[in-house]
Amino acid sequence: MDFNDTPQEAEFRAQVRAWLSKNAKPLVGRPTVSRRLDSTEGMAIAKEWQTKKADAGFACRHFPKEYGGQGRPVIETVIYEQEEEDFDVPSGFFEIGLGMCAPVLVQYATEEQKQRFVPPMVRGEEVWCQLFSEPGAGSDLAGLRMRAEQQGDEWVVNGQKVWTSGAHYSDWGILVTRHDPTLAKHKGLTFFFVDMKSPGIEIRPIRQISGGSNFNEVYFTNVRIPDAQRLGQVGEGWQVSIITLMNERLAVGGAPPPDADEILRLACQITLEDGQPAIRDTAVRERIAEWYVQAAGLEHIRSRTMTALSRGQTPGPEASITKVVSANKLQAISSFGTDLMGVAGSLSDPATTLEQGLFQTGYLYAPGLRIAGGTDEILRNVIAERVLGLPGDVRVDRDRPFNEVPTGS
Amino acid sequence: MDFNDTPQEAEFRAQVRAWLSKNAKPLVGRPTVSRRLDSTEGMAIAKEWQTKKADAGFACRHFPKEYGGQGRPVIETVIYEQEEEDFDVPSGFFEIGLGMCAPVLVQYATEEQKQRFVPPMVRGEEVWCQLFSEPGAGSDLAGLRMRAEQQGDEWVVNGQKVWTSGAHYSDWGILVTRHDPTLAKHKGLTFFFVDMKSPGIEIRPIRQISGGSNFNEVYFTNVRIPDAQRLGQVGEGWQVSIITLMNERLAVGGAPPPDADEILRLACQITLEDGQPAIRDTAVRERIAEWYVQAAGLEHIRSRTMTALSRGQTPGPEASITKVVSANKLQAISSFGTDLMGVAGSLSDPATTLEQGLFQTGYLYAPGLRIAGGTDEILRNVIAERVLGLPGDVRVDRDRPFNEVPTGS
Amino acid sequence: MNFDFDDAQKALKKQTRDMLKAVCPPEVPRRILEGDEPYAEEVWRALIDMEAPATAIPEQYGGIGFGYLELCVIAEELGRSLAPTPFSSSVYLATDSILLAGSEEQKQEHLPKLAKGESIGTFAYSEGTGALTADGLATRLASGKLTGVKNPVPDGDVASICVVLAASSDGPVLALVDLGGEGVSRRPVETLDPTRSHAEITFDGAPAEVLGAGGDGWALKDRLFDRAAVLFAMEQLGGADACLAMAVDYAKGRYAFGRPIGSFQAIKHKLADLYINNELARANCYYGAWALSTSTPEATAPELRTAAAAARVATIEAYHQAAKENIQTHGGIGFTWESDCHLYYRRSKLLALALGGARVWKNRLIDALEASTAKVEQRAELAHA
Amino acid sequence: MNFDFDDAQKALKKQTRDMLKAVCPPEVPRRILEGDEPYAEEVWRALIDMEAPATAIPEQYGGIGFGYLELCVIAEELGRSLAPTPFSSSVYLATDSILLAGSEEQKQEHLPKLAKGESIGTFAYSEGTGALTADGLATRLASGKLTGVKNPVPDGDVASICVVLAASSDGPVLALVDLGGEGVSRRPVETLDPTRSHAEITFDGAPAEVLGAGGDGWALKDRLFDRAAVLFAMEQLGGADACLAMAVDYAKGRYAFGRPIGSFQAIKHKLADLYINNELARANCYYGAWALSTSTPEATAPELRTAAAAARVATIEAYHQAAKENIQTHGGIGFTWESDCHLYYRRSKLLALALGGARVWKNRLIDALEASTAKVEQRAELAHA
Repeated sequence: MDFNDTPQEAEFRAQVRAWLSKNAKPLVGRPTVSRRLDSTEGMAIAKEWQTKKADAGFACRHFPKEYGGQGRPVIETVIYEQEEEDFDVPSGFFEIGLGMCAPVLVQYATEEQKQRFVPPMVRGEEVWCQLFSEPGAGSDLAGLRMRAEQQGDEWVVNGQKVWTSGAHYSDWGILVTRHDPTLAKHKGLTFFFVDMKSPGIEIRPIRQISGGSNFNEVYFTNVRIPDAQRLGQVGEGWQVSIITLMNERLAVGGAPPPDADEILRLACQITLEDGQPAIRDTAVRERIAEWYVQAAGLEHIRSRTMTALSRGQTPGPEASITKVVSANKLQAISSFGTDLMGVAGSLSDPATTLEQGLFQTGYLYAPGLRIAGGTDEILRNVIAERVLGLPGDVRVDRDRPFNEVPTGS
Repeated sequence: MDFNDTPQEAEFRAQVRAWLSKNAKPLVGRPTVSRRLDSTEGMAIAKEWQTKKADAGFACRHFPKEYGGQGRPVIETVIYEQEEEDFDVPSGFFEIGLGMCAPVLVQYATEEQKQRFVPPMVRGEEVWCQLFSEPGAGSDLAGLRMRAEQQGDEWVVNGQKVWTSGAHYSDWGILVTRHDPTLAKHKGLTFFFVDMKSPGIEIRPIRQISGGSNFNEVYFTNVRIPDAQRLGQVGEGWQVSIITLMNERLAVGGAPPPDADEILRLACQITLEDGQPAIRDTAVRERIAEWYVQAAGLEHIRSRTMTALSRGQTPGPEASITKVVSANKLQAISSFGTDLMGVAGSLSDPATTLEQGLFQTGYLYAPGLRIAGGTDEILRNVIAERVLGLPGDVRVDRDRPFNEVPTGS
Repeated sequence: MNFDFDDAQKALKKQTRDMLKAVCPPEVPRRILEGDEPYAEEVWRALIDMEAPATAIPEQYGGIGFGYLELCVIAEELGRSLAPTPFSSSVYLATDSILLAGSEEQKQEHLPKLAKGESIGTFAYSEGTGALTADGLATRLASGKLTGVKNPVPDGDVASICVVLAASSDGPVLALVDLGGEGVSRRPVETLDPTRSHAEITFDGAPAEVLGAGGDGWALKDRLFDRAAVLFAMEQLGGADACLAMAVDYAKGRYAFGRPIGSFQAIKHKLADLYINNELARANCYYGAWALSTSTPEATAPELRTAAAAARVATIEAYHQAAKENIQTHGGIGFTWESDCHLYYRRSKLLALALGGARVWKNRLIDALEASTAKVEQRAELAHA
Repeated sequence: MNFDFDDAQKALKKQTRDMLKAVCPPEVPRRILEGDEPYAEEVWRALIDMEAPATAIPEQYGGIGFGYLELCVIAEELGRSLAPTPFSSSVYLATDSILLAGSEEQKQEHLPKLAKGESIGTFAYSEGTGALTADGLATRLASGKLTGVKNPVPDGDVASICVVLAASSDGPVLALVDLGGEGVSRRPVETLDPTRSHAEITFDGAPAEVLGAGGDGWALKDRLFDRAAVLFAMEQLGGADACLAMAVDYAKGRYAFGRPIGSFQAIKHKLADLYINNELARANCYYGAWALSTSTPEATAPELRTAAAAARVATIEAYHQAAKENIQTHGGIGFTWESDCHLYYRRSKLLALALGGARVWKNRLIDALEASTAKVEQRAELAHA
């Protein structure tokens, strides 16, 4: 065992660090460069930074050269991202495009389309989003209803998508639709990419519990999409979506703070009824120990993923484990932190609350994290069926025409 | 609200107490009169006590007079049982007969049969057992395979039952069989009562983790049962079984100690690393508080059941709640108790272990309690479907001939 | 054995429930959440019209002289409806502290106004982050003047009178202050549950009188909190029930994979567990209600201290689980602002922290059990005999 | 980054696993459970034949000079197979304590015998129910004689030498005793896991020599336990994996309601949660193994203390959950004596209590984290800057 880079990795990491030190400020506390997805100013800064990265050859190094990458092993991309975390740079705008849209284009688009769309994405000149979920199709994505009807060499699309991150600032989006409701659920789907500025697309932000609006509802009314923008065959939409979701699973990472470090720090600052700091209270100590062990476990699991990547292997189910554990840990730690603060734990003004309201924010943010990008329940199914090989549930929706599947309405 | 008896109840309770004080010793610590179900000596003592109770009119007072009872409200039976708990008397031999077999006889047997069988049961002269579960039919009772074939006015029964408490000392048993495997699962069942001394019945005790053998395997080889001992119509076996199981649910009570009182007591006796009694340790205190709240909740739920009974109403799903909570609480408290004892918590000799090895015993006894008489999982289904009205699971075993239902073998 | 509310109490419960259904649908707490009103005037008015604040106040002080069981059934319904009113501050805390410790004059002066809702009262104890201790009180009462800062004070921005836990030369006391008077400044503060208003109150030599004969204010606070704990627990129970009902309805109507999600054991067993939590909480709450109903300002029932702590511990956990798993059951829609799920999630946390959180009540419960250790010891001897 | 065992270590793991599959199927621990043998002679012999006890002993002391990563993979397989042998006592505790603290002579005398299994060693610390403390030790070493009672001592009935944690005029020391010598009497004691033998050892003036230069025996014990914790955790990880594998197999093959029970979410999610626990435990164990492998008797790696505690906390929980839910997944058959489920359920408890239970290791973990508080503090300042 050896937690060090290989010589080549070490050398590359050094290059990255040198370049970052020259071009960015080290991160102190929270990022000062806005990461809010609804900030147009933040967007401008982010685009500039992404272009700079691309010019220096640090953007998507694992992409083929002809599509704006460097054709290098993915470990270099990971190393770059690790190093970037220590710097005060923007993020959160291009992940979906580069992580989910680009791969599906590379696999299914024409050579011409790849040349046209991937490089601008890598350079941050064009932003992409993903239009999959619908009000009636969340965990059960294949239950989607957005209708696509072919008219000549165009498709006319009607329906609603939801939970679309960044739809309002995206130039393009990937889209899965139902071209034939009389076919079986998974057989009647067709996949496209669409110009988000097309007539008939209306975007409404969704406000979350936490007050933020990272997601949108997207309404399609007679939106026309050229058949040339179809990815995969007509009826192949499910297979194309699955591949995209696989990439999402890899992308979905851990949770934001507070984590074990933050609750430990809080417990050192708070005095309990006995006049001692909370960290001297065994009930508090044992809870924190349990969270630390989970956090350390996830960190070491990341090291195992790194090991696989550095060997050119594809990682296993680590991402599913990480998401289930970290989202629930965030909710538990946030709630516990507010409890430790006593009656005043309900005070939510960051300006006057310990740790800048981190625990109160986490309390409101955690519920969404247990749901978005795969619910606890779906991820447990994934682990049980794909990793442990347990049999799937009984299906009543698979082998009949989609429009005859019970919907309750 | 009022936790006192009604005047009539109070008067009856006084009678009971007077009689018990005259005829039994108050309970001090654990019962000295053996409750082990495999002790023939214990059985003799138990029968004698049951007869004495019956002569005094305190056995099954809620049964009709003509069947050995007193035709009194069930609350009087409950009051008697409550009072009896404070005395050092035998128990554990007649519950199944009186709680499950007698009611089904009263509902389905001929008048002659009721006269013949119920009173001796009430007087403890004859002991009954219940033959339901099979190796392939536990949670899924209706999956049972024991075959009954009619020959003239007799039935010939072959197959195996399992988890039969007291089969080895029982005179009679109630039995559910499959008379036609080509009918749908729940339609091909027929219910009987059988003489446990019949030729072809072989009984083997099952040893549990805890070392005890409260259960038996019962093998039937060409056992002949007169058609006159059929309860309900041919094919009505499922309905008859359900009624019996309802009675079981009411009978299934809480768990044996250790409970909150015992772990609290243990925590007062053990000194931790800091030289303080464990009960001063906040981690210990919080755990015990949580168990106390569960225990108190169950106790108050019993009071609500009492209230219903005392009003002549039938209780709700309390028994299911009580079983799930108390079995899991027993497992958690037992495990925690051994942990509190430190490395020596593994020592299991009652003679030299704190609390006479109660926690070590509980640790080994608890797993069975979470399974026998309805697993955690089945009871949650019951609560979700019967109480909350949630829809049942998808069924693939219901609407096809039983012998075509997948079995994996 | 009659461990149940009587018919009149059940009728009162139904009346309160129907009234709140009509006057306080979820749109009302949402309006308060999103708007600037400190509380829902019309709901508070409706409670006054049904004489709810007067429930447990003796008739000679302008009350209607019902008992605490009646107040408990009202509390359960208030919790269920998320009613955004100063009821808990004014009734469970201010009114009850005056009933507990007030002098005859103080009772005569304040209780009738509190009973009619002409005056809103509250109780100020928290002094910001951290534990509250008898010798750690920074707010002081000296020669009739109160000085210090209390934060957060529930309904502190709208209350007219306030009972303040303060230090004094004789140790902790409960001091009664007119919040309209001099030396009092208040600043609304934002909490995780904006449907209930809170304030930071700064006392700068505010005129204040000791409540009643004074005496050990800390012990008084404990007795007050034991009584209030039952009433807060009843509100939490109502909230937990509302969450479970919401989750069950959704699980029956929402389809995925061609079947109601409530037919999946992942959801089904989750909801069964919430039901079990709620029933354990209900049993502890109703027992606490009984213990409270058999207590008087003069004499606390021996069962109250344990029962109140148990009720709080059970309902804090039950409401927390029900509120967060209700969101989870709703999936995507559950964490949107438009869904009502978060109204309960916010309230569950606010009520969990009130009067001190689970940690405090668990330790208080064990203290109470240790106090009755004699009993335990004795049993132990028996067991070993 | 190479957080993985190398090919040789993987080969050793497979070799050990195959050997134990052949020599130590479940019938073997069951035979020990039900019979009078203290341990499975043939399994112990097989381990000696593959030089397992010699794994981490330097060649100059008769070992084969592998590292602790090799010992860790062997430990994981021993845990998986429930091997009923004195391996953990003799290798993780006795051998390692001599390597840690023994004098050159003591190493020369004892390590070769331990390496070849000619001598079985153990370590005696527990003195019955309750916590072990530096100033609470009743067993005393005075002028070369040991007096006191240790109970339970794992393999105390079969070991030939024993390292004893004892009080002395210079404070706690580790004393080396020949259990075959005078002044030693032993009595086998029954534990929850009869597949591993234990004894109460009474020392009545038994000749004993201090291990090495002596010094702070309590600190030595802590260092020894940090190292042993990783190896015990590896055994627990192997056991937890075996339970999950058993449960998964059963859930695939057992049908109810016309379908495999593994297709019900109640079972499916239960097993997914066990898998998650095991993976978190594995990650912590392997990290602990690395930290142990980079430590020497002279210098402990800075990461070891935290890593060892984390590995123990994770595996105690993972094995406990896996063992008890494996029984639950098996249903009725699961709690019968004939099923192998209880062999793991018993072992999981025995190993959970060894070296002090979860409570002790959680507190030790926080102590270690507090020691590195400087780091945390610093981050805090940054976060507030």
